[in-house]
Amino acid sequence: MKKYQATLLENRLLGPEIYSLWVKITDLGEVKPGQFFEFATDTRFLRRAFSLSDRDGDRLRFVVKVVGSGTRWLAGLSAGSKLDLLGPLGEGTRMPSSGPVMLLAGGVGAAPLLYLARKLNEQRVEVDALLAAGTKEELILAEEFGSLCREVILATDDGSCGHKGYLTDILPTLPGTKDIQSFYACGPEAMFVALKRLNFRKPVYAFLESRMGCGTGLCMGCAVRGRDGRYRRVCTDGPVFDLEEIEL
Amino acid sequence: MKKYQATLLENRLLGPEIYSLWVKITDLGEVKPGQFFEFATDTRFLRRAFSLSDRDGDRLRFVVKVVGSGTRWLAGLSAGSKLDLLGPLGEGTRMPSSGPVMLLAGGVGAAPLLYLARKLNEQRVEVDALLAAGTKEELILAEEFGSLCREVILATDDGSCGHKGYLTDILPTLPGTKDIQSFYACGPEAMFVALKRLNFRKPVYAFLESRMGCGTGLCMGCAVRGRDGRYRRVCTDGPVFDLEEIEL
Amino acid sequence: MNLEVFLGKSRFRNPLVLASGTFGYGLTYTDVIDRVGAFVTKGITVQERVGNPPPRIWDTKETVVNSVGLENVGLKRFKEEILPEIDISTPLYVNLAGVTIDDFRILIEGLRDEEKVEGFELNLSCPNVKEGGAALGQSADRVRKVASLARSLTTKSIWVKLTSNFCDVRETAAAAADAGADAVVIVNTLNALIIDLANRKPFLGGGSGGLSGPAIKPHVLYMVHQVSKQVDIPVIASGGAGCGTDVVEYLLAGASLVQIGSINLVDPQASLRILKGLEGWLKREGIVCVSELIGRLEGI
Amino acid sequence: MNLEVFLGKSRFRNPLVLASGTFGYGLTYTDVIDRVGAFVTKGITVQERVGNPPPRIWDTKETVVNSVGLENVGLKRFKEEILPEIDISTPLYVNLAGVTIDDFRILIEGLRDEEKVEGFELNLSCPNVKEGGAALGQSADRVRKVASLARSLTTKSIWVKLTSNFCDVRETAAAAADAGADAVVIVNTLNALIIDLANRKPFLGGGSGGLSGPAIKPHVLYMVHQVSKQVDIPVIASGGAGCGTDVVEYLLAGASLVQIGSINLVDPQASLRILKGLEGWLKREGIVCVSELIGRLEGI
Ligand SMILES: Cc1cc2nc3c(=O)[nH]c(=O)nc-3n(C[C@H](O)[C@H](O)[C@H](O)COP(=O)(O)OP(=O)(O)OC[C@H]3O[C@@H](n4cnc5c(N)ncnc54)[C@H](O)[C@@H]3O)c2cc1C
Ligand SMILES: Cc1cc2nc3c(=O)[nH]c(=O)nc-3n(C[C@H](O)[C@H](O)[C@H](O)COP(=O)(O)OP(=O)(O)OC[C@H]3O[C@@H](n4cnc5c(N)ncnc54)[C@H](O)[C@@H]3O)c2cc1C
Ligand SMILES: Cc1cc2nc3c(=O)[nH]c(=O)nc-3n(C[C@H](O)[C@H](O)[C@H](O)COP(=O)(O)O)c2cc1C
Ligand SMILES: Cc1cc2nc3c(=O)[nH]c(=O)nc-3n(C[C@H](O)[C@H](O)[C@H](O)COP(=O)(O)O)c2cc1C
Ligand code: FES
Ligand code: FES
Repeated sequence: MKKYQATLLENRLLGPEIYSLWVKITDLGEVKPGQFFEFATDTRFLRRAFSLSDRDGDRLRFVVKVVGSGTRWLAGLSAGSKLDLLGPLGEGTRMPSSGPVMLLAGGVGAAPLLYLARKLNEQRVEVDALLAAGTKEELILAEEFGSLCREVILATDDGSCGHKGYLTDILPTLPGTKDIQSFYACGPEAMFVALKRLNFRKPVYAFLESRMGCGTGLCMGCAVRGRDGRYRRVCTDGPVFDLEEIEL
Repeated sequence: MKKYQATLLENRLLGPEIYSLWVKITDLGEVKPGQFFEFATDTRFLRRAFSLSDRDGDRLRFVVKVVGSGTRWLAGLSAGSKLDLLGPLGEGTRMPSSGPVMLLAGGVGAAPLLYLARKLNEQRVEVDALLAAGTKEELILAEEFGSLCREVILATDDGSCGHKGYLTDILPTLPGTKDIQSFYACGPEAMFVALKRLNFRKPVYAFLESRMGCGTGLCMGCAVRGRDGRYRRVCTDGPVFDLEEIEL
Repeated sequence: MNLEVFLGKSRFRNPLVLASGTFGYGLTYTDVIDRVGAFVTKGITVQERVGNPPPRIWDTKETVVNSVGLENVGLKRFKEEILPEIDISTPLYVNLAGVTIDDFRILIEGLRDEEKVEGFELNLSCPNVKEGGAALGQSADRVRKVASLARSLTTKSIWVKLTSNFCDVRETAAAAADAGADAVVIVNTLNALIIDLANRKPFLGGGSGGLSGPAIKPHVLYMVHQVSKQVDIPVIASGGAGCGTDVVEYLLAGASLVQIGSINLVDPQASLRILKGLEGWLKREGIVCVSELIGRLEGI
Repeated sequence: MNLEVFLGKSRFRNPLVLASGTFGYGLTYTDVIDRVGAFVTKGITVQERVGNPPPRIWDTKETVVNSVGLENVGLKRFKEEILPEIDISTPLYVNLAGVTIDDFRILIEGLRDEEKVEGFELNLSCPNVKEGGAALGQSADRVRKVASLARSLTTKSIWVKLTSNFCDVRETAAAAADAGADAVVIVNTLNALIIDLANRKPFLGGGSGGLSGPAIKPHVLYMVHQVSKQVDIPVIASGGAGCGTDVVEYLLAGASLVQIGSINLVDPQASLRILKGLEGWLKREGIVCVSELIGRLEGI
């Protein structure tokens, strides 16, 4: 973990209220999939967390969905702006020993999974992706996943693109899921709840979010309840958890 | 008084930490010299007050000296930015019935006097200006005064331009001040104190500043003590006062 | 949509109240005053007060600290010069700032027969010099005494504006209720000190000041909720309200009226914007009577 | 330049203290801990506590509201699992969070023989269920009892961390001083309520929370100044400090040490930046000993 002065290289609208930011950081070491950075904003005291979505040397990509004043501020920045970042934070996710694996993305949840897809690709682990979103416009990064995955399946709630229905409705109907060794999922809480109910025999790794204080393990602000009744810290114990381990 | 959405047309460095802002406001009525506008900023709860420095139809000029976070924020804005303004505020200054008058500017105090010079010019009242500042670089708006005044005398504390010395040292040495009917002064408090000591037989109108709350007469935040021991409100009783009337 | 709120026999056209010290004496911006539920004057003292030396104001992004020092014309001039000039259709509350209990007697006797005055807001936050610098409002006993005296002197509405500094405002509120006050106002500004480092002395001319503005809202919201559970008389909230939903939050937490203070300094028409925001929210939520919201916070 | 501060017999390499709950147990970022004057652990309770349900944090530009609910491993695991792992060169203070007076006895008896523990910070802000939800720290009597008990049980340093909610912190501070505490900490977070309007219920999982951050600094500065005039023992400030000059302001107002809290959440290395700022200021002002500043505010 270090503090970085980053430069915003590009800020582009990706979908409704969804922005793609490329920033430049020098002297950054290895980042694991699932790790995140904490961005200082002008509107809030605490930093805001964003997962690394892609990387090309010292160019890092983040995908930001506007949900409040911090994200609104980030969305409004133009190229050349300076950013104050802390990271990489979190344990990140364990990499699978063997494939194929499947990525399950709900909406902007696609963001951290893209970087995972790239890493899996580098390690020659076969990877499929099921990208779901409310509407066609909200389906993001499909092309990028396309270049990294064996197969990319699209789904929208309203059927405007790909299968029609929720991700967890489509998933059981897919033929190729039998040989999948593990699943990596990121999306809204409701998606995790439904995934849990599907009761896979294979591990499902959930990329969680939570309102964070520090992001560095100091404040116990980012609690998610474990099956044992104790809370885990999303920031340093996660943000990726075995879906079995946590209570939703 | 009205609330305006103004557009910043130009923001230009005028001197060390001094900026010239041209903004566009539509539907603005008459503004009297000495009147000011209250600018909302992103860094402070309360607005910041700036005197009108010049006007060309719906284009208004303000001169801003950076002294804290609000002025720093204003200085950093680029053309096209939107500004939230309240104004015009204050009584402004009484116009003289006859000239010649002399304007006494200390540093950024030149700002409101320029607009007064323009108005005097329109009313064909003869006007001289004595512009003083710390250094040559801090002497601002001399050219603009030149085009409106009978005579412009320059002075700097370090002698890097014009007379060397404080404004109040130069003033008594000037030959042409005998026929001046009234003086209009704007500058730091120390300048007013020294002016008072010079004890002119002619009225001196002082353009005052003070830390303001509302700028609209509601809060009694902007007090300046009168000779009678009671406080005046700089915002609605001023911001221009007869130097005789106030205690410094 | 019905924005009316009743406090006992008193009717307010909506729950917004212009807070003392942030809207002058009611002689300007009367178009705004005429649209809110009530207007409270700057604090009036027995004798005219010139107030504190400048600077009197300091701010950050979310706070204001003021040290006006109760500059006001005093009872006599208020009656003779100001009151006759006030021309508003909105209930007029006079904020009375007494240092001693007797001050309150003088102030109320001086104004109780004025038809224009709908009620009094007793400002119990002025330091009482006799009792060693503590404000009357810091002891439940003294609050009871002042409120009882006020009650015995007039049938006009009596609001008791309390302080949360160095005391238990739940106790002082209960004392005010006991004594027959019509409402308690929660709460006056928090004591605050700003330091001028270059000179190692207080920055504000008055030494210390009072903290207000959006940053204190969560704290005042908590106090309003606690006090409203504690006392049977209406609670009036004062602290950081700046938009329509802030008003809703205060109503849910138990307030019957919500004072609009510091935000008036940013825009004298802020109340109109807040009112619009409130109406918009009610409409979206399908709420017909604003008074239905009072105290309806769930799960706590 | 001498940044040392002495509180009685205890020496601190500089006046910065990492505040309870904002720097974990002292197992991480030890390079930062080793540069400040003292480190205070997260609050430890007798029994392990899982803490409040999320969300636990809310913020604005200048405030944080937290409702962690004292999640901690409890006395036994702290002693057996955490304490042996702590490896710092900085005085270690354990924040003790008791609900009853007896809790404090158990906590102190459990830890008083630990060499690694330099002292205790008694957190008197937990609501006492027996006495009807009031925290021990809200009554001077109860503060005196807890502090006296603590004093009788150990010769280690005892800091009493007080609350300003619904009480007179000058009185409770005086009681702590009377009872033999080594210092009082002014002050824990201000009670705060955040409302989730869509659901008309509290936003934070724990119901209410505690307000901290830069916005409360002027208020806490005032209290620190008042308390330091009132009591003879050292005062430790806690509230919104975020830069070197904030530390100087607190020292001038009468604090001997200054806790660094919420800002650690923004950057775990904030203390190092603050320290640098403090050193820079001292250098510019030509001040050789930081302790010279304590209580040197003029004109008030
Ligand atoms: C590890 C991690 C990784 C993340 N990665 C990404 C990513 O890659 N891309 C991305 O877009 N996001 C990501 N997030 C989420 C992102 O951090 C948040 O969206 C962001 O912090 C929101 O900040 P804000 O200031 O814009 O919104 P805030 O104003 O803080 O609001 C956030 C949400 O809380 C709700 N809320 C706030 N206050 C209240 C209240 N009083 N009552 C009810 N609800 C309230 C708001 O409605 C809103 O939905 C990640 C989060 C974590 C923890
Ligand atoms: C009627 C009127 C007209 C004006 N016209 C102009 C104009 O045309 N051009 C112009 O440049 N300015 C003008 N001003 C002044 C301008 O309003 C101020 O410079 C501005 O408000 C400063 O805002 P800020 O946020 O940048 O500074 P702030 O941060 O508010 O600081 C302002 C000053 O106060 C001091 N200060 C703040 N806090 C403390 C503290 N704790 N201890 C000690 N000192 C402190 C600062 O050092 C600084 O010098 C005018 C003022 C008035 C009242
Ligand atoms: C400039 C100013 C002057 C004030 N004067 C008074 C006053 O005379 N009497 C009083 O009872 N309260 C006074 N107050 C307190 C306000 O009425 C209000 O209770 C307080 O500011 C908290 O609300 P807010 O956060 O909405 O401003 C004053 C507040 C400010 C900002
Ligand atoms: C996330 C968080 C957790 C806290 N936990 C504790 C705690 O366990 N015990 C305690 O005495 N104070 C606790 N506090 C209070 C701080 O130690 C500090 O006194 C307070 O936040 C005010 O200082 P600040 O404004 O610098 O944060 C906590 C504060 C925060 C923000
Ligand atoms: S956000 Fe602070 S511990 Fe996770
Ligand atoms: S600034 Fe409020 S009365 Fe002048």
